Amino acid sequence: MNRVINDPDLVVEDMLKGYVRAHSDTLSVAENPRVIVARTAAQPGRVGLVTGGGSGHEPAFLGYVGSGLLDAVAVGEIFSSPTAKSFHDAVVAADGGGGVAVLYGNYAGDNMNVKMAIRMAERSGLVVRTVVANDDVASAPKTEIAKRRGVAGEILMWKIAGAAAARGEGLGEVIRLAQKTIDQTRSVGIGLSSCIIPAVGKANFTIPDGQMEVGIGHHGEPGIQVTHIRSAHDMADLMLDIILPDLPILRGDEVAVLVSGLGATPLMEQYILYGELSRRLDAEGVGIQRPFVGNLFTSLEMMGVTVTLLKLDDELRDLLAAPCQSVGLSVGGER
Amino acid sequence: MNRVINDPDLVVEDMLKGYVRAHSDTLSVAENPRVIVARTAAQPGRVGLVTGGGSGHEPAFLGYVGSGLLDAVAVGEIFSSPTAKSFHDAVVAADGGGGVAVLYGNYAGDNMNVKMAIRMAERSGLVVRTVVANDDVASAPKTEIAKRRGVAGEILMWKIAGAAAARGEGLGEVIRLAQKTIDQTRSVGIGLSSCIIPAVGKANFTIPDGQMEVGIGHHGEPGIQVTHIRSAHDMADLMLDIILPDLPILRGDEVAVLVSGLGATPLMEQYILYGELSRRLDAEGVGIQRPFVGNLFTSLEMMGVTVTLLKLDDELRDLLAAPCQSVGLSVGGER
Amino acid sequence: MSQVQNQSLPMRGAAYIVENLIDMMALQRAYLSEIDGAIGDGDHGINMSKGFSQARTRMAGRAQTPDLAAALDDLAMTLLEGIGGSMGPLYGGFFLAMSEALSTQGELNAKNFGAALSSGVDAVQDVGSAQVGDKTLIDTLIPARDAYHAALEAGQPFAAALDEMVAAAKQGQESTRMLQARLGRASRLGERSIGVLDAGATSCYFILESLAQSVKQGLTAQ
Amino acid sequence: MSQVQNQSLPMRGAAYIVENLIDMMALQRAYLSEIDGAIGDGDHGINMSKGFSQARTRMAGRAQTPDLAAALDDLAMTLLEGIGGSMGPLYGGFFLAMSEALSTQGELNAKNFGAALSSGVDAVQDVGSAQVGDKTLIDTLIPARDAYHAALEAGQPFAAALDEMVAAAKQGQESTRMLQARLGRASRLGERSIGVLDAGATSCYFILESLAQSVKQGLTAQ
Ligand SMILES: Nc1ncnc2c1ncn2[C@@H]1O[C@H](COP(=O)(O)OP(=O)(O)O)[C@@H](O)[C@H]1O
Ligand SMILES: Nc1ncnc2c1ncn2[C@@H]1O[C@H](COP(=O)(O)OP(=O)(O)O)[C@@H](O)[C@H]1O
Ligand SMILES: [Mg+2]
Ligand SMILES: [Mg+2]
Ligand SMILES: [Mg+2]
Ligand SMILES: [Mg+2]
Repeated sequence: MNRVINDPDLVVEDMLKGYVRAHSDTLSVAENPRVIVARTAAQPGRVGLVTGGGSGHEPAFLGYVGSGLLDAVAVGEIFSSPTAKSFHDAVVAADGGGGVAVLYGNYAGDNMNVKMAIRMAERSGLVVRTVVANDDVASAPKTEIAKRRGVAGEILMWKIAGAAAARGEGLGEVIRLAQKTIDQTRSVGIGLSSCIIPAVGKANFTIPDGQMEVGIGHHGEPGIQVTHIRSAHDMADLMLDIILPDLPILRGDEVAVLVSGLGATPLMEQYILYGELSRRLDAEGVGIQRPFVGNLFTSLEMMGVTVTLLKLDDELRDLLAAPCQSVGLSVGGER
Repeated sequence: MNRVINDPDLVVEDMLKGYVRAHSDTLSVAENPRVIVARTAAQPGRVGLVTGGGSGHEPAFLGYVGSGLLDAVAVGEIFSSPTAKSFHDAVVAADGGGGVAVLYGNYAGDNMNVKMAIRMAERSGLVVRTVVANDDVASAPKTEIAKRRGVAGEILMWKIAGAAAARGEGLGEVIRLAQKTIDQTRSVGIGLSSCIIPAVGKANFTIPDGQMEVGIGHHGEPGIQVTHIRSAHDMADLMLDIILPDLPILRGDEVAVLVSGLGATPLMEQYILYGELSRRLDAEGVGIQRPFVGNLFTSLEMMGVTVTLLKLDDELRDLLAAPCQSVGLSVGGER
Repeated sequence: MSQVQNQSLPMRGAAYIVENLIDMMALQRAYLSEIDGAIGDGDHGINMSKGFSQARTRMAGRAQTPDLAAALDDLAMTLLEGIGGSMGPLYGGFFLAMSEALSTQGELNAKNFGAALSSGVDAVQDVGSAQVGDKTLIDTLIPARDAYHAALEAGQPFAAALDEMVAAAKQGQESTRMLQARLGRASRLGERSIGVLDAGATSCYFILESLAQSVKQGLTAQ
Repeated sequence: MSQVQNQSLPMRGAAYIVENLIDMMALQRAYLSEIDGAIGDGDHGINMSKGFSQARTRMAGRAQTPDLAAALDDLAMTLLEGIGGSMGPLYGGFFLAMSEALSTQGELNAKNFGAALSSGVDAVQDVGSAQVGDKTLIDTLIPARDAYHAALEAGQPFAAALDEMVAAAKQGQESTRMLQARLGRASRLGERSIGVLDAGATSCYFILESLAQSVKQGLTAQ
């Protein structure tokens, strides 16, 4: 395990130290050291946007704090939900009087901590609403869609809600748009290798050489199929065969596509996969509006990729095109 | 070897297909399929900026094609120089009549191909000048500084030259600034694991578990020391002990810092390292002006990091702060 | 043994009940992690004792010794602040609800303890949505709560009702051995989760047992 | 054998000299890669034959059969277009310089072949900065060029000078066996590069040998 760390139990603290030092021009740490806040947060009347989750997914979650994106993020231990207090403090930091939207992923720990955080926030009279991302198709059948986990589709939800909040929409409208975005979003992942949490020191799952795990979760949650490794061409088809019929996404539809490496898969290969996805979407008659490719939502040094499709309409397309600036995602104004 | 590829011999072609599809709004492929050109290239009178190098370093080199950055890039096979013709065609694509600056890294193959490319370009009457990056301190002693390889410091050279060209400087001035930037830049890398070129199928060097290679090159070129792995704290000190005295960078100086992961090292760990670098630079009385942290110049799925310091003065600081937009690097105008 | 058995104890001076919980959790640290190791990630004892021991610092930081409701609030807030994952909000919610239920009370008696217990159990279910049979701490909590209230309705005194509660909690904890986990980390194992105790159900038994002991001690001591 | 030995041959119709180079390179593909495998990355034969075989397509694409200078230009441009790394620019530069030197000539003779050879060697050194003793193709080229010019100065005819060139090229190639590589990939091995032939020096010997054979064939055939 060759890592760039100090004390394995303090990797999150040490990361935050470096992160806040590096980006002190655009963000700061709250009194609670596990809460990162955009310098643009809490503008009077503007809806505040909050998320949070376990660490090890960088640039998620803290990398999406920025202008036109999130206002505050609660930071957990590696692969473990932030505390209720951290979610609460993020909500307080994001609040500018217009209410706060907590937009997070569907994991047991996050659900529970957000619930308790809201209870605490409501005691102090804050108005808080939530949207829970459940874009990971492979994590539960469509009949149990509310059980699905949230993965990289969250980024698109933050982007669209961030643009809506930036242009002054109220809490109800921001929540509607975030919910609509995630309802129109589908993701699936393929794992090619495991990863090691430094404090644990060994992988808690394995993917044998020459095999791949279709539908794997962001923490190594078991997928729906372990099979011999396929070509990028076949991976793209396999992933779209899972995603397209689920919403469904049909001929004539337009989608945003997000490809994320899980950590160790080179950017080169992410673009190879994107090429194959666009080949297949062309063949299906599905238009691609705005592709995002990169290590956008990772799992430490896991090898593998996730693919996310968001079915667009006019209002979502406009919001996706609005400018934003953050460590993880920047959309230029002039595009 | 669990990879997301089709034919291992065609990874570069397949990547380019996806890359151009994904970014067709800002760039295109030239008639030569190994040349990527910014849509903003060849503006009448503006100096054109070109680079090129082997693939496998993504987002380098092609990710730095964009506004305020490079105009055209020649793309080689994995870890192998682009052809002379590709460098030539990139020069042709970048030329807007104001001359072309080829800003590349000091590798035997690149030196030779650029030389032949210029010969070909001069036949057609183009004006071409070059700056060769040699920022990798560990690759040769200071007495043989011209032998040093170019690594992630190239990004800062492109950034500054790109800003100079964008504000309308002439070729001589762009070359002066690029040369000054690289003269004031020092880098060093630490390797923690090897990487595998898909077409080769096995690593052509090894770093044993629990060991690290200080001064390793971007293609696994041997470093100056193989030693047991250290804490991020000690890595930062070790790297700065190599970099600081070489220029030298002294108390009261201001620097830009660039930390790049080599591919598989998580962003979390890159920020841990950045925290330790800033600790040490604080202690030395060296000011940090503008940090860049991320997988900015990689070596496939190698684990490890590089650290680059650029000693700033007023003109370099201004150019570094100018806006730019590309896949690998975006600096917002409002910062 | 021959002491008078009271039916209530004053809230002031009852912070020791929380202190006993903290001491107990430190003692059970290794055992709880060992149980969690069989079908979870082996950190339940670490999570719990980390959170509980921090509560001592919070209580010590107060200008004066807190009453029971305030001490429970300290414990709840510490858990909500110090443990992420699921234990922070579940036990944090449990103790927070108990604290709120008792905050207006001058003394602890069979009735308001019963109300506080019910309110705590409701909070755990509200936060975690677990049902009996899911192999969680709910398998300890629900039968314990029901047994306590049944005893009260049957006219039993406070201390006896607490004994009924502990006995039912023990049965509930033991019942998890033959259950298949349907929630939390262990649920990923499917049938392989059958045959071992649930860590949360076990820590919950220890908590109820400690509460009962401490209250009974207070009822007797006066 | 009893045919007349001419001292020149017309540039038109001499494209076969380049075609022979291409054929030869296909034959030596495996051997050159094998040599490169000992201290390099084992691709020298692949690189060379890939580049050379593409030149055939380029020549075939012309409206009419090229003369020698044009055929050399086709080969050079193909190498500059088709092979990155170091062989493209080194051999591309070599053949481009030869082509340029011959482009104004109606016939190939001892004098302008010598000038073209010198110009090609200069290009290789200009591009690659190698010196004799660095264990590269320069170790073949320099003695070959010098032997050729010495033979001419000694009054020897074209064909004999070519023989001297080939003999010196062979010696130069063999000399690389005991050299330590100072440039290119093999230089990383330090002393471990001693004891085996250099791949580039070997391909260069084959090229000069093929050139000499083809020219001599042309001189004889008329
Ligand atoms: N939704 C839930 N409701 C109640 N208890 C739960 C729930 N999910 C998990 N648990 C309990 O959590 C316990 C595990 O706690 P712990 O090991 O501290 O956390 P983690 O599983 O995050 O490592 C399980 O033994 C189970 O009793
Ligand atoms: N600077 C140089 N000048 C002349 N020849 C060189 C130089 N560098 C390398 N070579 C030659 O290149 C040969 C290797 O070519 P090849 O295997 O095709 O390329 P690569 O080393 O990129 O795999 C070496 O055997 C050596 O003769
Ligand atoms: Mg845990
Ligand atoms: Mg656990
Ligand atoms: Mg080779
Ligand atoms: Mg090679």
